[in-house]
Amino acid sequence: AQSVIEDIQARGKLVVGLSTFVPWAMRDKKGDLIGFEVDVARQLAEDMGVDVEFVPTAFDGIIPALLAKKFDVIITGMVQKPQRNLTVNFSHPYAYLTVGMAANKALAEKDGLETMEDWNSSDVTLTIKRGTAPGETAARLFPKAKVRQFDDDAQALQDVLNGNAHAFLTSEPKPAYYVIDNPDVLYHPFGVGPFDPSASAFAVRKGDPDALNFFNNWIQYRNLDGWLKSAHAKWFQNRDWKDQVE
Amino acid sequence: MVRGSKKPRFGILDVIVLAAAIAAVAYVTYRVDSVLVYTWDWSAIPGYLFRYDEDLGHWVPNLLIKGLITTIRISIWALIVASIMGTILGVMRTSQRLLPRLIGWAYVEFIRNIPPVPFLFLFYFFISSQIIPLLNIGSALDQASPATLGVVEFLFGPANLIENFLSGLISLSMMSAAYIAEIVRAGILAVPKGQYEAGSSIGLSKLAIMRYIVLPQAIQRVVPPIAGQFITLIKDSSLVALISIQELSFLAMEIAISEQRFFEVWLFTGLMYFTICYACALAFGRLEKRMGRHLR
Amino acid sequence: MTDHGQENAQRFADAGRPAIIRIEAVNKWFDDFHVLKDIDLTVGAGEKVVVCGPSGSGKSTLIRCINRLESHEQGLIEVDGIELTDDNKRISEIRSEVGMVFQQFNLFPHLTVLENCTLGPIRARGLSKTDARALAMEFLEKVRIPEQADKYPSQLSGGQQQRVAIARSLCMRPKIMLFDEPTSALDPEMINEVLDVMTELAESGMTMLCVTHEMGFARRVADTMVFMDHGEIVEMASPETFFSTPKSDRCKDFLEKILHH
Amino acid sequence: MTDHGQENAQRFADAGRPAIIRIEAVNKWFDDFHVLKDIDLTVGAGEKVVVCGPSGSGKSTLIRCINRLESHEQGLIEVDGIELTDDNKRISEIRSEVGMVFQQFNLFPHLTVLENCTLGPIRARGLSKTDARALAMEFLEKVRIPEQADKYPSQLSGGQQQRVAIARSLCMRPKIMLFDEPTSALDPEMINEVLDVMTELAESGMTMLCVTHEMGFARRVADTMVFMDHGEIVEMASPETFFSTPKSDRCKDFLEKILHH
Amino acid sequence: MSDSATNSGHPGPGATAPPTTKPAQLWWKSTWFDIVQFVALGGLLVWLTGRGMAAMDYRWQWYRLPRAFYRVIDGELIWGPLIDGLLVTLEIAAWGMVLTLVIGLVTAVLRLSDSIAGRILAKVYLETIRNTPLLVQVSIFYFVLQPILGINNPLWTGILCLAFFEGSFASEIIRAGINSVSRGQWEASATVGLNRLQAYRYVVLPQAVPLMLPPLTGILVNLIKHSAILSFVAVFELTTEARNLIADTFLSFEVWFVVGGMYLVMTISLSSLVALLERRIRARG
Ligand SMILES: Nc1ncnc2c1ncn2[C@@H]1O[C@H](COP(=O)(O)OP(=O)(O)OP(=O)(O)O)[C@@H](O)[C@H]1O
Ligand SMILES: Nc1ncnc2c1ncn2[C@@H]1O[C@H](COP(=O)(O)OP(=O)(O)OP(=O)(O)O)[C@@H](O)[C@H]1O
Ligand SMILES: [Mg+2]
Ligand SMILES: [Mg+2]
Repeated sequence: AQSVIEDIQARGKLVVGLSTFVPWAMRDKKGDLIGFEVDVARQLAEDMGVDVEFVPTAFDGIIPALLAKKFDVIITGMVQKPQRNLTVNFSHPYAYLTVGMAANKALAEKDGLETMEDWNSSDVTLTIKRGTAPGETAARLFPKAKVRQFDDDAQALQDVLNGNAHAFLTSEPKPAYYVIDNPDVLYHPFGVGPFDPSASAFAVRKGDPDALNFFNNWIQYRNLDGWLKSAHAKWFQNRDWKDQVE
Repeated sequence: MVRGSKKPRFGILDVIVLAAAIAAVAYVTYRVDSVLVYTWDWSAIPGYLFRYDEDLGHWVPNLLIKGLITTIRISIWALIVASIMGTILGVMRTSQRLLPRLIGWAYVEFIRNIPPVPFLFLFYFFISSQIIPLLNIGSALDQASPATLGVVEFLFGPANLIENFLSGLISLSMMSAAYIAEIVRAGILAVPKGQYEAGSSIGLSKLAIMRYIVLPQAIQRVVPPIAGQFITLIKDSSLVALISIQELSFLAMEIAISEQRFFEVWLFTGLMYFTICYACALAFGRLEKRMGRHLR
Repeated sequence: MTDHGQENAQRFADAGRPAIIRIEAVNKWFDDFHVLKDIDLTVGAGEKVVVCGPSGSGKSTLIRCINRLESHEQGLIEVDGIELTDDNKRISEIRSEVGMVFQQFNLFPHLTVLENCTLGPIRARGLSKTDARALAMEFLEKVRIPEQADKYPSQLSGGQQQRVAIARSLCMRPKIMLFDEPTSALDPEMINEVLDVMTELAESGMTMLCVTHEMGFARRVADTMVFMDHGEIVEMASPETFFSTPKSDRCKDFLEKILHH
Repeated sequence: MTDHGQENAQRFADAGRPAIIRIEAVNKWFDDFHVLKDIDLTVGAGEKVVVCGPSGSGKSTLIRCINRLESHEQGLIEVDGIELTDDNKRISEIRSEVGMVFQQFNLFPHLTVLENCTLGPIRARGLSKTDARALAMEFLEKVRIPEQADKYPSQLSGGQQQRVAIARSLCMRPKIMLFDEPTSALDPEMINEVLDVMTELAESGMTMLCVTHEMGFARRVADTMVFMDHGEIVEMASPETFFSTPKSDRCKDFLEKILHH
Repeated sequence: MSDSATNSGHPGPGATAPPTTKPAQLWWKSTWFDIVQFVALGGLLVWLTGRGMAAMDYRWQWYRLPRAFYRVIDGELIWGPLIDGLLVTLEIAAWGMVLTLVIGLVTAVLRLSDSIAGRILAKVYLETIRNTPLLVQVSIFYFVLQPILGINNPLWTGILCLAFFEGSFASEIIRAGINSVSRGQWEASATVGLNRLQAYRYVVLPQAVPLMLPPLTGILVNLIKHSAILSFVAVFELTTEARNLIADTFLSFEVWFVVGGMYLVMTISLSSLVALLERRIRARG
């Protein structure tokens, strides 16, 4: 079969599926898409010599759409996992995540949660964003705790702020930012972490080795020349982009 | 004593109801301040309605308004398509023959009993993704003149998502049509048998009886439930976000996530939905009154 | 019941009228319920027949068979020489020959009086709007309510509504008019205004088949009285004989009940 | 209209009966529509009053005011010495003194005939089931349908249904019975069976106030005829005077229309 | 029903069996031919869908699904997430229906009452609920009202929210049911001395309830369908479990189809159950 790489070139357009995930992909005040991933996809298209088209899609619809050939590739901070890899192919990683944790001060004090062992209890409730790496982390570090999955970090955070849950886990650097934003309510428990480095990769359909080879090598190429690193730094090392959004 | 025989008046029940309502409101306000850990900040919302475009030099609609327009656009289309489908199905369900009744019945039961998400997936990925590409809309639009393209975009939204739009539109219509079919069926059945008989005794054909006698009366009866269905349709149109259509609630969600202003965006979006839905309800209420002028 | 067939033919030969409705050995069932049993009845052009009988005896069913709102399963019904069968074309031919007035008026509530009257002529007869209007106004005058033409049925009294229903039927220029208890849904003071219109119509020579319990009207207008019970025609006679010397006990009984108060 | 008041008191002193219903200068409006205008009427214990008049004249409204299904806005209504006001307790006292039979029967379709009759006695009167049954059977016999006790209303003919409605009212042992056109929804052959029951009831000495257009019945049974038009009592007289020499033109007109056919 | 008077004891001369001369039905007008056509049409649709599946050249991995239902570890049966979710969904439906009926009944009675405040309150409630998306209501219930009211249980917040939503529709059904009992029934109740409560209890509701049952079934079906939206606030019902499963395995199609089927089984068995109940109630009257 013809590779999607040829389709892209014949069409002159790279179609990228993504869903909103701060700061990977989000909307600025003009309503345009910005973020790390958006930069990556733009650069990728430029290097291929084609235009790029973003198709923001609700997370639940994103995999079926890829499988039904509605997109060429998904670039949305998707973490490689073996179970997922059985369904789609992943490229080499283009970014790494670590998981951090922010907890509700009052609740932790009330329940006397101090050590890691204290947190591994069925009385503890943790929140995460559905389909992200922290899920695994929570399951590995605190197998006894209850985990609530939300569609988005903002909800997961609010649940903790409201005192419904003890702590939430998400990829760094967000936990740090949230603690800075809500110093009276939140804190970093037991001063460890970040945990569990994991890797984000492009997702493509199975059965297309050419595409996989192309994306892998593009990532390696842009890794070696340092472009990926600096793009990553722009979005993750500081929050200068904040006033583009708020 | 007898129901409905008296005008509303102020009684003991009012005192109880009022006291309960006031107490509830007071309690909630008190607790909002003391319990809810949230700093409200509405300042960003207006910018997402309209923004000043420096390049163009005038105000342009931003995401929320764009989303609203998409929502209204797809709702209106879906209502039109669903009404046509629903009317046909509703008439089929009152047919004398078994086959149309069976088809109508199976359709209605299937749609009403299956949750929307699996239906949308089934339809979009397996059925419409076969049929719609056959129409070759994509290539037709590539060659279209800018003027045609403008009209098409006004009617159906961005050209690159037109296939999605059509699929979303059809699935929404199909779901709504099942409910409309039931409404239409009830409306038709509510027209007394004597009307058919009177129609045929002045020599009208079956079709003419439907067209000039039964449907005009049935429509009058179905306006209120159809209004309810339309409102449901507007609200349920958020489903099509699953197939990449940028409607109101999807964009609101994106803003909420990007802005980290979860409640403000949602409350405001709720208000937007309320406004269009309620306006719609009022408009239909007017229509109903106008149509009902002469009927008892 | 072929007695009646002969009696009928007899009566009929006397009057020297050509038959316009011929009903011969008609049977009809609702599922297992035998609602019309071997009905024989011939109506001559211009004849006035009044049908009476207890509730459920099949009177309505009989006249509904005549313009094929119901279909019969056995026997023959011929209207103006056309036999009633399943053939759709013939049915609409028949329907345009036969007008029908119902107990519940069955006016179209969403149309004005005038529109009620012109709908048939325009849509079934293909008349122009102007012609249909002129026709309708003519008949509305005949039933004495031309001034109500632009009102809706709900704005009229029961008696007025029934008169509109009569005008609506007449607009189709039928040769035969069927009435199914046209006054029994009316307030007592309105009965006469409708009966008056019907009497006039009878005098104008229209063939009429009328189910009613208004015995005063029957006496005045009928050429023939028909008494039905349990799906059969039990008695058929001129009004004089019918009211003075009913033959069967069932008929006597019925007349007693109905004339007593 | 206070003429009637005097006339009334007069007529009444003659008969020497104690008043059981007193209606004085009653006015009632539906929104802006003046439906009862200065009504004066006194009914003695055991008296039979028949009310007639054109449709919409306020007959139903008047008798519905007497058991307070409608409330009047001006004037006085006293039933068995109890004045009708908004006081709920009194209303239920009144209701248990006054039985009412409706044009549309209003039987409870989900209950058998017997249950229809025992519901009130059991739930409102607190009778035991056995007593209520015995009572109900007694009155069902009186209206001559004891054998239908276990059927549902939908299985009965109209005449039978109306007789059940009468029995149901009687089971509350009322002092006064109100009838609102009890026969006008019936097939003609069934009218008499209901009128017969009502006649018997009248003969047993029950106070009755009856809206009806059955003039034969009125002639036989009524002590007093009342003619209403446009919310007023236009004429009040004994049946003899009323039918032979009606005073007002409106009443003459009405009688003509209604007696003609 | 009506044949007692007319059909009995009066055979009459023509009362033979129904006529044998009835024309035989044409085969293409017969019931079974309609059914055959119907089945053929259904088959066509299934085939079309199947073709769509094939055309996508997606590798179906149904064999990965059983684990979502159950696993056997050391001889012990452990229910998988989809079964857990199913149970929670059923729990939500059961409690939700009870609350929906209560809220619906109270609202309906308030709207039918003479009380001005009652009517206004009911109206405001109805309009607010009906004109905003359920999603918005769920978020407000969960993030705003839950902490305020101090309900520390997402499941119950979800149930409450759903009940308020469906209750608004139920109230209209109940109101319509009560209104469809003719005014004459109220008046007759009054004349046999029943008070308002007794009239409701013995006369009006027994007639109104059978009328309300079919549309109320629709509400219950919707309750089950709409409970899916609680996945938005992390209630562990069927859809949440399904979405989590999909997020882990990306088996979107397989999981959605199976879950869709599970909902279908739930809703259809429910409708049939109520239809049965309805028939029994009807049979009594
Ligand atoms: N569509 C139908 N299906 C089954 N039975 C019917 C149908 N229409 C009428 N019947 C029955 O046929 C019998 C005759 O009905 P029909 O209406 O002809 O009587 P009728 O003499 O007109 O009585 P009425 O004076 O009450 O109008 C009745 O017992 C009735 O219940
Ligand atoms: N609930 C109501 N609200 C407004 N108007 C009413 C109401 N009930 C009756 N009316 C009006 O009051 C007038 C008198 O009604 P009522 O029913 O007392 O007349 P009636 O003499 O009993 O007439 P009929 O012989 O038709 O029963 C009518 O014009 C009617 O339209
Ligand atoms: Mg009849
Ligand atoms: Mg009246």
